[in-house]
Amino acid sequence: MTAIPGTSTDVTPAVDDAGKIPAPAAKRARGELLFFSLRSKKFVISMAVLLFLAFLAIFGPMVDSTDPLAQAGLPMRHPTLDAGNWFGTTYFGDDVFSQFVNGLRASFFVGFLGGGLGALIGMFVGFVAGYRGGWVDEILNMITNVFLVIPTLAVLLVITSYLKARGVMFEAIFIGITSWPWAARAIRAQTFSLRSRDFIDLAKLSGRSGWKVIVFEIAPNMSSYLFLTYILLFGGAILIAASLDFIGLGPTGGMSLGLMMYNSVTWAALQLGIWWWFVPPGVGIIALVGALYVMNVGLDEIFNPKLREM
Amino acid sequence: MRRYFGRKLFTYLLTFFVAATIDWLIPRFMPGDPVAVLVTKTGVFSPTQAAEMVKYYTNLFGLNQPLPVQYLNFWTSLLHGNLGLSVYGNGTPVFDMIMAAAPYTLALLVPAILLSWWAGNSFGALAARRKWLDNTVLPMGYILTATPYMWLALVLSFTLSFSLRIFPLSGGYGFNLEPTFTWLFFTDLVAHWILPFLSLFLVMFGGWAIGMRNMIIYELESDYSRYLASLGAPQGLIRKYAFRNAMLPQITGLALQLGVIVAGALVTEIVFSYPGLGHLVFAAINNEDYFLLQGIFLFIIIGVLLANFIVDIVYVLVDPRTRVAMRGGTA
Amino acid sequence: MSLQVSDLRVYYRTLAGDVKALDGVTFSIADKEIMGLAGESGCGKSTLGNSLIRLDGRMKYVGGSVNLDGAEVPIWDDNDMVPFRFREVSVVPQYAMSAMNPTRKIGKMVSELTESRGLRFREIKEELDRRIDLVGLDRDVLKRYPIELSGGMKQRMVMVISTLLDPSLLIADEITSALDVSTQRAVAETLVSFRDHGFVKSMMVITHDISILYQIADSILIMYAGKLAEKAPTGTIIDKPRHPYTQMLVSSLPEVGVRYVNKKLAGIPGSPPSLLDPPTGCRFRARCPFAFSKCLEEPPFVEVDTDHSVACWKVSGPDA
Amino acid sequence: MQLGKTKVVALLAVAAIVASACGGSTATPTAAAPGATTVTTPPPVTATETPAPAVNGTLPPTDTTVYPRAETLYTSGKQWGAPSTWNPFDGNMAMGVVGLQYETLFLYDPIKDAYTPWLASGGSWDSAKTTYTINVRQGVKWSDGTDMTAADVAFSLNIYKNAALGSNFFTIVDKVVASGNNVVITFKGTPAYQEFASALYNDPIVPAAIWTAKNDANILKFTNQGGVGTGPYTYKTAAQDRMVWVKNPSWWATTALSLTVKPTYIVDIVNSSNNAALGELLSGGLDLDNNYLPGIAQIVNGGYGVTTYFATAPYMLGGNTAWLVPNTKKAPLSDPAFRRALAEAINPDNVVVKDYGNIVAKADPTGLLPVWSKYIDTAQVTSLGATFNATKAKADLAAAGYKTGAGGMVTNKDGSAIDLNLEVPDGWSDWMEAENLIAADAAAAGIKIEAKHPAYATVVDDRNGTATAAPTFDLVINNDVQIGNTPWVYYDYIFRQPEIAAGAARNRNYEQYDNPTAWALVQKLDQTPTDDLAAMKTICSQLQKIQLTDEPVIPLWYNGEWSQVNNSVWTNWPSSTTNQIQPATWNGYWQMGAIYMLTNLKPVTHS
Repeated sequence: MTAIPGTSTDVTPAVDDAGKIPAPAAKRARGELLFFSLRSKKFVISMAVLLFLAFLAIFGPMVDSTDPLAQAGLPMRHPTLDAGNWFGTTYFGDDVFSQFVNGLRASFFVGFLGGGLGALIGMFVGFVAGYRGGWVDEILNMITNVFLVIPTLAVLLVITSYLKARGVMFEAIFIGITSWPWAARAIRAQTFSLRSRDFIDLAKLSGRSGWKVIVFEIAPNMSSYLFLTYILLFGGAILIAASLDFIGLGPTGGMSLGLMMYNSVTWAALQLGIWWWFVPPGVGIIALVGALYVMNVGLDEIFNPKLREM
Repeated sequence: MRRYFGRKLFTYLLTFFVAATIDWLIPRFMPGDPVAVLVTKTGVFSPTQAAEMVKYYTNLFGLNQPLPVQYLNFWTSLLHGNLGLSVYGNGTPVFDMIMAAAPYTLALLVPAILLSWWAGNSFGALAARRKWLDNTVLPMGYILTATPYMWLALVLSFTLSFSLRIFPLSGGYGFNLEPTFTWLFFTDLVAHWILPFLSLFLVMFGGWAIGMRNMIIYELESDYSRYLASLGAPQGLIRKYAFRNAMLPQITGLALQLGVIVAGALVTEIVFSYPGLGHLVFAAINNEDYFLLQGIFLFIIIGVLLANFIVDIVYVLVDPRTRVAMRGGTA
Repeated sequence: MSLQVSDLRVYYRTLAGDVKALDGVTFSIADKEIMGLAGESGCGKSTLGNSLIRLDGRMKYVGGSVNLDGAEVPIWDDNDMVPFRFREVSVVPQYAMSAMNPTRKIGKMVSELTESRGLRFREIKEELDRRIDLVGLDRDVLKRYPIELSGGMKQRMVMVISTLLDPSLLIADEITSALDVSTQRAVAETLVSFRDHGFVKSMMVITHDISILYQIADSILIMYAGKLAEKAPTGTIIDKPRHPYTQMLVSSLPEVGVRYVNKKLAGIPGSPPSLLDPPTGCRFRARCPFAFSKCLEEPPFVEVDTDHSVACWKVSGPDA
Repeated sequence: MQLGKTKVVALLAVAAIVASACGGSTATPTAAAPGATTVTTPPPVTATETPAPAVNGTLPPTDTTVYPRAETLYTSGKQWGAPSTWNPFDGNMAMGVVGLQYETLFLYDPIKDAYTPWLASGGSWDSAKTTYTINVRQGVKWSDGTDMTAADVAFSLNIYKNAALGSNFFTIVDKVVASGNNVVITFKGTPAYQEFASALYNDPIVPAAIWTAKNDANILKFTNQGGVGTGPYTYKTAAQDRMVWVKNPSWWATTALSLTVKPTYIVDIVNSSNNAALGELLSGGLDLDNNYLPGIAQIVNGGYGVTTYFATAPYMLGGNTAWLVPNTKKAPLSDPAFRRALAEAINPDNVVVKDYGNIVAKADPTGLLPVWSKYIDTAQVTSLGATFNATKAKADLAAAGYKTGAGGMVTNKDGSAIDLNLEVPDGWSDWMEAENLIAADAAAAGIKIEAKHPAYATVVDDRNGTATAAPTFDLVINNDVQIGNTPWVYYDYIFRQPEIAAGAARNRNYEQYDNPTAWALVQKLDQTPTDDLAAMKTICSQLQKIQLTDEPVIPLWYNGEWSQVNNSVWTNWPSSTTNQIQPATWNGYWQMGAIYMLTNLKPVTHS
């Protein structure tokens, strides 16, 4: 994961003045969002991919209940439609398909939880820093910087070496608490620009507490932005997880796409011609994360009429 | 101006201090006695010999002093560029090991980051609002950013190196060569460099391209663009402005992404067993060499901090608003 | 006749369908005339202003013609419009505060703009400086970034830029809404002085602040729900408006005071109809106290007096 | 113009590596001189037309910076980290320091169980078998041209008096004295024949002239880069990822034994990831790989030109025995009956087949390596040896008073649940797989074993305990005893008494098995002359009886002496059929005959 598509630290959600539709605008606006969503190619396609993968992740393990880590056939079996091993088997004869669907499930989980946690922390820090400003801002910035520069790997190493076993849950939480800095910065910038708007001033004048203002005035006004941020953290978390798994810091036991990749490499799947062990995890991650990124942009265009192509 | 950088510098130093301290804690916090690991690794001695080796290594690594002392030693020796001794390199100064590896990593990272940033941004700007590019090439960008570094790296090495034999499989330079200032050696070096570089470049390129594409669309819709348009200014000028302004968040983005990019370089090196820091980190992890890890991470911390600082300066140079703000203009 | 607009129709494309923001508008502006254009927000006044210089992505030209100094203005064709923009028709946008590229020195931006329109910056620099003096700015604003200017200064700078090529028609869109009273006055007076100096031949001042128009406009055009309601010399509109909507609008204004017409009007209950599928007949019908059967037919915009046109059966109708 | 800028940066960066690589590498300064650069790129292999130089004594160009493929042997497997010391007394010495550079008095061939005089021309016990006389070979030269003398040999053995080396050579030896061309060694009490015999082919002989100065407390700090030895190779260069040896043109054995090592250069590559190593091996970038690589069985049969010692299963020689090591200080593992049942519960064939794909062999119940098979009392094994039999395991447990609890799982006699942890270092992929299979087998017999893989350091801690705390592990897998001249090594490892220093220094008897009789027998074995095979066998048989009944450690499989070779550049590799030689580059293997691998190699001639 590199530059995060469409995250700007200084673009404020565009306000669309010209051609405002009068009358029951609110309802119509909602209707319009839905309408646009269905009309946005980016959104529809990415949504389709995500739903498909989610479907696999949820029902796959139910349908094919073979233990991903148990011999389920001859070793290094080619993909065949008969006799279960649709995606073939690994070096040890474990069923690749069940590894894939279980791994997919784990990846979704990591993204969902890790991304969510990251978003929460990022929002908290971002809001407080951006709204309060002053020394609070300074300190929070410092903390953010520390988190930005510390090789999180180091911290992970220390923690993992204490845990006799670590699960996907642990990985997700860890990623959550280390992946928020950029989000915090972006949200801080947004909050900053919103802080000076009239309606915020009004809210302040009406004597609402800082929290109330943040929760009821600021957050709703950048809800779309926050959602996009979450999507990006979601995708990012999945990629980070893959990297951790790859250097052997992933979950011990259990399955994940990254772990699949890691195993297929330690057992030299490619050199031994077991490509069907190596390819699915990669393609799975690309499809999942790619779809998320595309959706991010699609939604951006939906939320923000100016960006729509007409 | 000076006040601004003064404050930045201060926060950076503070950040460094905190980060370094956390970093120092690594080996001390680790369960497991590194010496025991080393002795066990050394193979079967006679019992008496094992006892000797334990003594030998324990004071070699200075682990026999109380923690506060060790902490002070850490800083003092740090100032002398001494990062302690490596368990994995049984007793080789960590500093030397890092210095041997760092150039490879830098040679991967610096060009990969700068080139991908430049190419990605230019391309993204080009694609924005140009339907055919937007619909043909940009999707590639999404696929690329969504690709795990090591996966792309593995695909490249398997196809181009293992199957087609176009590029060497692994290593920093041919195992049949000794480093010399010769054309032969130089080309060999590049041949080994190209694939790791490519796998980093491609993934990042996609990211920047998409980032820029989305940024610039915001800019093209902004008020100043509209104003120029209504005064009949040609697209060229409008795009020029938009590009320049869309660049700014991308610069920030670069700073924010550095950590992740470094991580990417690490796994890529592992795939090509490219003798850079990533390879070293991997070895250090597998050998529980926390002194080495500590050193490498410290190196990375410093690198990232420096890069951030540079980005800050660049940002000030390209974004007049910050300059004005510093001059205390109305803002 | 400087500007002649006849039966201009411009719609907004939305997914819900076309919003008839400008539904057959006919009027004209004489040389030297400053015409005010007022109405609730969403009545189409901004649309009218924009369509005269640049239709943005979602505006759709449906019909009608625009004629400036005897020349047809091809507002439907973005490229053919280019020669007119800036030189013939120019605009001071409502977003004047953010109209200038934040990362360019103002002077640099102006020069790049003018050069891009095939002019030598050096040749107009002198004039530019004169006008900067005129609006009471410091000449070295050109060496500054927009962020370094106050709201009023930006506003004035934009006005100078927009009128630099002495356009025949200047559209001033909500230019005062963002300013405080005193600055408003200054800005308004500047507009007049521009006309008097002949920087612009005629002017269309779009605002919902009638009191401003009262100071500077020669005539005022009232729009309602995408159609014209009434046009007359300023005095007439203020003192003896004929259209019920105008009357309510004006009466709801103390001599000086409440400026924001678009804020919920005390006087006028209800809200304007949706322009997606506007009702037939008079669009004010629903809110009009005097509405009667005839109002089911569309009232024509007819001259009921010299330079005074109204679209209301009560006024122009047989039983008037 | 930005491109321009970045291009420049790129170039600078590359230049940086060249510079650092040159600076960083320990190439002889002359090597970096632009003078020595009129060399063509190595492959395609043409150099074989000129037979490997040193045969006719011509010096290999010492300033070469490009090694012709046809004259170079690429190996990998010993080096886990950058080569960092060339001190033959440091256990972490670089690949080949002892064997290629420094040599030993004798070679020992475990396959034939025979000693070959090497730096010694001979050696003999006196009639009373109390003093041993080494006849030092004459005409051996150090690579600096000086002669190797009896004084050097005496010095090299006396160096073990240096406490820093912590050797126990002088706990068994009394005096080492040079007289004429001989070195005479006298012992304290009954000589520990077995132990001494291994010293004869393991202790390196170094030049006194150079080492006298180094023989102090800091002897291990001396890295001895490019040192002076007697061996067939000398130091060429080393870098972070490689160790390069170049042929010593004046090697004594060429004249004395008419032996010539064929490769002019040996480049030992530091171990990298499986896929990189396998890739290099398959593509001929690596001639000999001494790592565990997956899928070897099918690669050997896959027509890649890759071969192993045996053409068929188990493909590899047995290199060491992998045991399941129980913590005999913790119940229920403290109960021999339980340990035995455990031994019966596990089916090593699962590991052999499923995990290793038949490249290892199931271990003999005694755990003695094939090279020691003659010491195995087969009759006794058949009568006492535990063999896989889950039902019998269950029965034995019941008989021993263990109850069956929830889910058919065996509980302690007091009915409390049994839940054993089996620890294997995280990332040791083949063992982690084995661990799972073992746990599964045990479960089938009702014994609950949880497969854990914490960090290596944690495993070491749990296994060794600390100076203060006792070891906390339940079960670990271990394979520390390599093949050697005597089963005494094997039994000393298992039965060592008294328990030596806990914590980091513990490196034997991890199971903490406490059996004085066994220990007495081990010492008796040590003091049995190496030629008294009958006596050795009897003692071994008694020790085996203890092993088979008490199962202090549970032998599972023979970890392979991993060795796979590519025949595209060099052929006539060690194999079970043609030349039975140890095919490994690990420490200790050169002097176990692996050196002959280099003299027997044949370059492939492309014509």
